[in-house]
Amino acid sequence: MKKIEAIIRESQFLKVRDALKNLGVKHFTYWDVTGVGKEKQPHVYRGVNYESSAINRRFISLVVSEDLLDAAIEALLDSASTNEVGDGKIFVLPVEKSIRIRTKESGPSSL
Amino acid sequence: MKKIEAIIRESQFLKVRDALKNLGVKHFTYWDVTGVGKEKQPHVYRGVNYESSAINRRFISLVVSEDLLDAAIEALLDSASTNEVGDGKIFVLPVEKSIRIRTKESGPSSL
Amino acid sequence: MKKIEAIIRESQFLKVRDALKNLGVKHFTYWDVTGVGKEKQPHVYRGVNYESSAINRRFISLVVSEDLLDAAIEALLDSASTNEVGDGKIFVLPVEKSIRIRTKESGPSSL
Amino acid sequence: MTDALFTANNLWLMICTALVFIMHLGFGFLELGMTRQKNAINIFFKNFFVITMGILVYYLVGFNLMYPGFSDGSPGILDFAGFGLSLPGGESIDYAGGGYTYWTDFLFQAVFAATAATIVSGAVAERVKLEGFMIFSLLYVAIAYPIVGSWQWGGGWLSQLGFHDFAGSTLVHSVGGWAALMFVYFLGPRIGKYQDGRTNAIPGHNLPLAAAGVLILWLGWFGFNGGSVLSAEPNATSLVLVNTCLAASAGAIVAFLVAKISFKSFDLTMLMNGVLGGLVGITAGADQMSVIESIVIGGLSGVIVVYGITLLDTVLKLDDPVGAIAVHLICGIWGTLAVGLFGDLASGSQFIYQAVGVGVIGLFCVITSSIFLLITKYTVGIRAKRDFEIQGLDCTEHAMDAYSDFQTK
Amino acid sequence: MTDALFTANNLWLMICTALVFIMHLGFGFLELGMTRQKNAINIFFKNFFVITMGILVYYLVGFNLMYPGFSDGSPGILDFAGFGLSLPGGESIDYAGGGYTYWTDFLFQAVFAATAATIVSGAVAERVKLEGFMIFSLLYVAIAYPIVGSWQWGGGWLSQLGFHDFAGSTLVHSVGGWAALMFVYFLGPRIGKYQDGRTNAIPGHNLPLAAAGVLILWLGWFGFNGGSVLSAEPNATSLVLVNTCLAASAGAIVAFLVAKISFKSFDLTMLMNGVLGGLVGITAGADQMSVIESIVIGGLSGVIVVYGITLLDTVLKLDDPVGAIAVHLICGIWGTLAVGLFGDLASGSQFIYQAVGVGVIGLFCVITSSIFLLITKYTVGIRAKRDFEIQGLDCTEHAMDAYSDFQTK
Amino acid sequence: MTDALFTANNLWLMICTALVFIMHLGFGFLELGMTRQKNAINIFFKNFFVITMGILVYYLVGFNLMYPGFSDGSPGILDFAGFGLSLPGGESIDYAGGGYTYWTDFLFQAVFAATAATIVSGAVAERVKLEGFMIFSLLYVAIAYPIVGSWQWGGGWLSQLGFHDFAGSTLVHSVGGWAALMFVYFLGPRIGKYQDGRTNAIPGHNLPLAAAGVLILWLGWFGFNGGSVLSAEPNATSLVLVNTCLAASAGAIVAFLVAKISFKSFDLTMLMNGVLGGLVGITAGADQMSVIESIVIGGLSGVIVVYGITLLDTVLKLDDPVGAIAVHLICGIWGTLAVGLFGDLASGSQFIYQAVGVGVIGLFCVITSSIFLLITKYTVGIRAKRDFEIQGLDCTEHAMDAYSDFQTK
Ligand SMILES: Nc1ncnc2c1ncn2[C@@H]1O[C@H](COP(=O)(O)OP(=O)(O)O)[C@@H](O)[C@H]1O
Ligand SMILES: Nc1ncnc2c1ncn2[C@@H]1O[C@H](COP(=O)(O)OP(=O)(O)O)[C@@H](O)[C@H]1O
Ligand SMILES: Nc1ncnc2c1ncn2[C@@H]1O[C@H](COP(=O)(O)OP(=O)(O)O)[C@@H](O)[C@H]1O
Repeated sequence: MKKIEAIIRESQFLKVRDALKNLGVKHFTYWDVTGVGKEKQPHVYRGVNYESSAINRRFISLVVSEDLLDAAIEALLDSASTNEVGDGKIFVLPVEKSIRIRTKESGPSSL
Repeated sequence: MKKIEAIIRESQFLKVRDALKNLGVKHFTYWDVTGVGKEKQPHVYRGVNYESSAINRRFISLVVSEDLLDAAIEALLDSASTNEVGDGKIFVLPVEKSIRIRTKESGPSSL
Repeated sequence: MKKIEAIIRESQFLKVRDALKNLGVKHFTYWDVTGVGKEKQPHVYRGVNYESSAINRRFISLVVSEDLLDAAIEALLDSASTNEVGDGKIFVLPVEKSIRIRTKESGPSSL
Repeated sequence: MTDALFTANNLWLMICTALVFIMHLGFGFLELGMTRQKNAINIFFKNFFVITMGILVYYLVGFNLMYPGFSDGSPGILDFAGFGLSLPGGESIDYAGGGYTYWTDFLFQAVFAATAATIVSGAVAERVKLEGFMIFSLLYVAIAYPIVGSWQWGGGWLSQLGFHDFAGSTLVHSVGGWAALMFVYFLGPRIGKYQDGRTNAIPGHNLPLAAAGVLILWLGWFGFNGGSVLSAEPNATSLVLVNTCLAASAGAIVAFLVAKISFKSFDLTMLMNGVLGGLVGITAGADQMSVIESIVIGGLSGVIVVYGITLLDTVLKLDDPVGAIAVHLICGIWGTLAVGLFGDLASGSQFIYQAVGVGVIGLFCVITSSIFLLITKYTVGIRAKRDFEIQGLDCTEHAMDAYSDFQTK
Repeated sequence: MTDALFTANNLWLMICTALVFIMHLGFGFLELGMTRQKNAINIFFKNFFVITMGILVYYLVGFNLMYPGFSDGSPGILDFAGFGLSLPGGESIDYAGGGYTYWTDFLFQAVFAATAATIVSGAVAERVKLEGFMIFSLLYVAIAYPIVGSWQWGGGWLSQLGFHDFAGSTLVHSVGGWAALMFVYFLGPRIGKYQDGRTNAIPGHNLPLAAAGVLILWLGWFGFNGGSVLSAEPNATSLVLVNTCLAASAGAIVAFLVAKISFKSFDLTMLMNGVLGGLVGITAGADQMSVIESIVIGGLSGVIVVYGITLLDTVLKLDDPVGAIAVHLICGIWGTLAVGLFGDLASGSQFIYQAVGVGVIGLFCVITSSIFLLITKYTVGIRAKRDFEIQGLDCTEHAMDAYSDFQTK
Repeated sequence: MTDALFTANNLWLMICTALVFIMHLGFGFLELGMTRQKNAINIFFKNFFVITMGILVYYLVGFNLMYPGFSDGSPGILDFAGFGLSLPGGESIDYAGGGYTYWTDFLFQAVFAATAATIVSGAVAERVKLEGFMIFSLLYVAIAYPIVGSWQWGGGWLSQLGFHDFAGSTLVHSVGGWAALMFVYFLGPRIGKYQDGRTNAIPGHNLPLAAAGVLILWLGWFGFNGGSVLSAEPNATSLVLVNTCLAASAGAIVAFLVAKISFKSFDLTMLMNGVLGGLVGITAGADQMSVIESIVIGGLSGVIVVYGITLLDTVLKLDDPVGAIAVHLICGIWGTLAVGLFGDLASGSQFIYQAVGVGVIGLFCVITSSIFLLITKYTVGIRAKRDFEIQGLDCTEHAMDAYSDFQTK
């Protein structure tokens, strides 16, 4: 099992969700984060112009079985991209164990 | 050392916190996330009925030493469960290093 | 590649950000979390005094290449510390893969 | 009485009606801010229900139950002038000595009536079953509130006795407060409020809006007390406003100092309750007091409200999320008794009249509340399901989130 | 007419002006709360623009276009008394029979005018191009609103015909509502609102503030309807206020019951729209109705608004985030027609006058709106860029976040 | 003078008092919204303190220091009519020529006094030590504000000179603004505001509530300026309201256009400050100006406020989170001088009187503020501990969170 952490634009979220759904990924978790990166956003507040490199992003955390991994990454890459600076990143981390709380079953079937 | 990521119902949080406390786990971190999964919540807004599969969840991040791992998982499984769809998941990830910022000590004693 | 998870005080965030910047770390992601730990905060609400062990913290997630790891940890330890209980923790996790969504390039160059 | 004076008087009462109306926003904000986010929709739903149902029911039965026109020699306990409203006929200027018209009278009284029910709403928040609350508040506004009102403002036995309650420390605030007390007693505390003998704080989710609510309530009190002069007579109305504002200010300053000494922090919630306590406290005697007496009454209300809240919350373990019982019931009683101790009417016998009024009305409210609560409990029920309470009433009863899509940057 | 009565009358109108003014906060909160967070700055920017531009433009041309003083025998369709304002001279007490001064007249009318434009603002929220909205609303307040107004309140052909619209169910609310309808039609729905034939809900981000907005609007209606008596005459004003409040209450209760039955939940948004529907519905005839008729009109508005919103939203697929079209246009039409069905004027011929007014004004508004929209569309454009809409108008048009630094604890 | 006219006049003043009172909610929302979340409780605590303390202190000493009744031939600089209040006796209708009663006079003036202190509150937000702020504002309301007031409104030397300040561009707004300036100067900027010569923006956490605050302030100005006529005289009051609203509107439109040109974005905060600048600007001469002159004064205020904020913020490096100094001090000075340039009084000598007033009052305020600040600094201190400021004053001084349990969905 692998954990995919994808940091994406909020505005691409619906596309990403649908792409994952089409792939059969029915479970994932997300939250809103602030991303510091190359993309900058112009801001004005009471006459002070400033560029903020802190941009709203959505963080998707998704644990998948080995065999779904590549397809999931593919789907994410496609749906999250706008080809402009700031599209975000995907990281893959190893997962040692997964348990469904309700049934206590563990392993890939619990995903 | 292992990192436990538990995605639980907000309403079970106090039980979970107490269970961890009883176990001697004094440190952990949590935040609120949105979970997409099997549980659906009925919604009505201005006369439009819809089912949302995006449910409020609480994400617990907890790094424990190897020897506490099983007990911690046990405690989480017990306290987080309501036996209804939507109880959430527990994932275990490897951790290579842990450092306490204040004392700079690292390893299990820093947890 | 390694993932650094640092749980720090919000009030140290600007120092941490600048320390990372000086190191050449241009990308990271953060969000606000609640930390349960040794630090307690006194609270009063409508005449009820209580101590809350749930404290606002900032969670920094940062993926770095092997060679930057130690410098990044050093920078974090320095900038995040106030030497008082509650300074937080740093955890290091293995990362297997990293992909930049825009360019689809992967590996250390994508960080 | 000239047309012009009649016009000015009536105009004042209409404005006061608008000011009392907007108190419902004040109550709404206060309750909203001092409860948890998961019940925010429920809070406003209850508040909207109370003001709209209140006006309708007061139209249907309340007004004519409260102002039945007791005939001479009547004991002045219960009478009813029939359903609905109809212009009494004749020159309106004679209706109330040129103070206001029949319609103004009704509307001013109607927004008062709704206030009594709103007081209950705050105390039972976060766990009451919506249908149960609706039925109870309907019964209370339709029956209990106007009957008590008829005893005094309707010219009944209490007014004949010599009881004095200028703008309703007892007739509105305590009447609401008693119902709140009984309802809270029947309901029990919110899950998690009391554990192993410990009292947990359950902080509200939006204190800035709660604070805004208090300022709006204070604004409303310009109309609540100012309008209770029942004309725009310059000296009476303006003295009442001065007394009202000084009492509120004294309540605030004293409450925050008491709280600072007792709890070692600058407790905004206590300061806010001090304002409200001062306002409720001066309501019974705002027309009778000198300015200095108003400050004393308001200041003591500030003490009472701080200890009252603590007493209810931690000793009696009556869980009242917004402090409605301490503010409206306890300060209401204090303000009513104060009319026997301070001001132009102060005297031993007056104090007894005041105490009789407080006692009898209290008894009546406790009994009627209990009856209505039992009826409600054994029909639709009064307490939300445990699950609903834990998840929050917004998503379970209303299928709606108060702040969907709210994001932090 | 004594000085005192003149003073009291004028004073009432000034207060009513202030109350109508604060409706702009009500509209602002309502729109804010029922839209997404990413457009919150944009919402308030539009609202501030409308009220400030509205007053200035109404000063510059609107007032003299709406009250041109049609000469005898004029067809009463279009006339203009010149740019700007100047005191007509002579004793002011004669200006309007002692009801109010020239200046009060202007300001009261000016805040009304801005209201019509604000109605549009809510319907087009979250996707309209700011410059386009500004130009359209400027043209509409400067030209369309006052011309329609001149036909009735300015003494033009509609008033000569016998049309009755007390405080503007048609002249303000429908006029705003027609523009909202046309603008929404030209704009199209927000991205994501309709997908594959499905209607998606796009929940607002701050329903408590939306609810507060509704209470503030109701408060404003005390001035909107109360001031439309154009004097402080005690009976007329107070009856109008009673009718207004009863209609709002009935609208609320009926709307929430209808929604409960139809959608199986206690829908706060529908209850709120019921209040507003009742208020708009009674606006045309608040001076003509008995209290019971007001309740009926308000209650039916409650039914109409619930089904009206559903009809527009899911059948006609007109995306109106706040329900402005159902509330202001549909209930405005209903209220105007109701004057022919209920109350002192009810008669077949009156119903026809009402229908003629509704129809001709509707046609005029549809045509002028379309012209203004076409002008706007082909100059600055009316729809925000797709990217801007997705990211939110706050950061793209205003380079600002509404809640920077807001954190959850 | 009839009873009816007296009643109407007094009634107007009471309503204006209520409107000025609710400005404190406006100030509260504005400050809250333009500062960070971690200080939200502290903001409202300060605001509640100022209004309640202000009323009490004005009762205790302020009123009799401001209206001492200078005897004939007195230089009109300083006099005191004793502690507390007492009805002067005799027929009240004679008290102020039938304009209002003694009590109304007091309360109207008291809510004005509190306003001056609230202006300071915004400028020093997020870093002031609570106790220090309390002591300073107490001294300022008790001593500085009423002494300045006595020079003009109390019939002192400035009024004898011919200085004109209708509703307090200088006497209220600049007096508050000078104290704000000195306090900010003594305090220094918030941590992080200026770094390596750069000016950082510290965005507020709730701009929608800030915007609501501005609309509420505008509403309050109906009473602030309208009440300053000191009677309900129809023409004078209504012209004042028209001038007030036109100036606010012009300020808004000009400010947003200037900001759009200078900063290339539709800056809501500047538009809001334009409204406030226009209101402050017209306050000194709202009774003297024609409508067109009001628009000019308001519009220029819009220019002044935008550049004033930028000047203070980025050039002078005076950190004023809400822009209070630019709005109240700079526009206050501008408005006062404008009385010498525009309107019925305009003349060279009038301009000199205005300049003298501005100058002498400025000097007096700077000196007294400095003294009070030094006293405060070396007793309880004026600046919050560095740690407290970083963590936020809410959890350190108040042990409370403003939005506990606020969650994002
Ligand atoms: N090494 C990293 N660790 C953690 N988060 C990262 C890292 N690199 C990028 N991110 C996240 O991805 C977001 C997008 O990166 P950015 O450089 O703006 O775009 P691009 O990938 O197109 O160059 C950043 O805002 C940040 O949140
Ligand atoms: N593979 C996964 N990756 C990330 N989050 C997951 C995954 N599986 C489940 N979750 C989280 O757990 C929550 C509960 O899952 P759900 O299917 O609703 O319950 P159950 O486990 O009872 O079937 C989901 O809402 C989601 O947040
Ligand atoms: N084992 C852990 N797993 C997850 N989070 C932790 C862990 N240990 C500490 N934390 C986080 O670090 C924060 C600081 O810890 P605390 O004990 O208060 O400080 P100190 O490190 O100075 O003893 C905690 O509030 C918690 O959020």
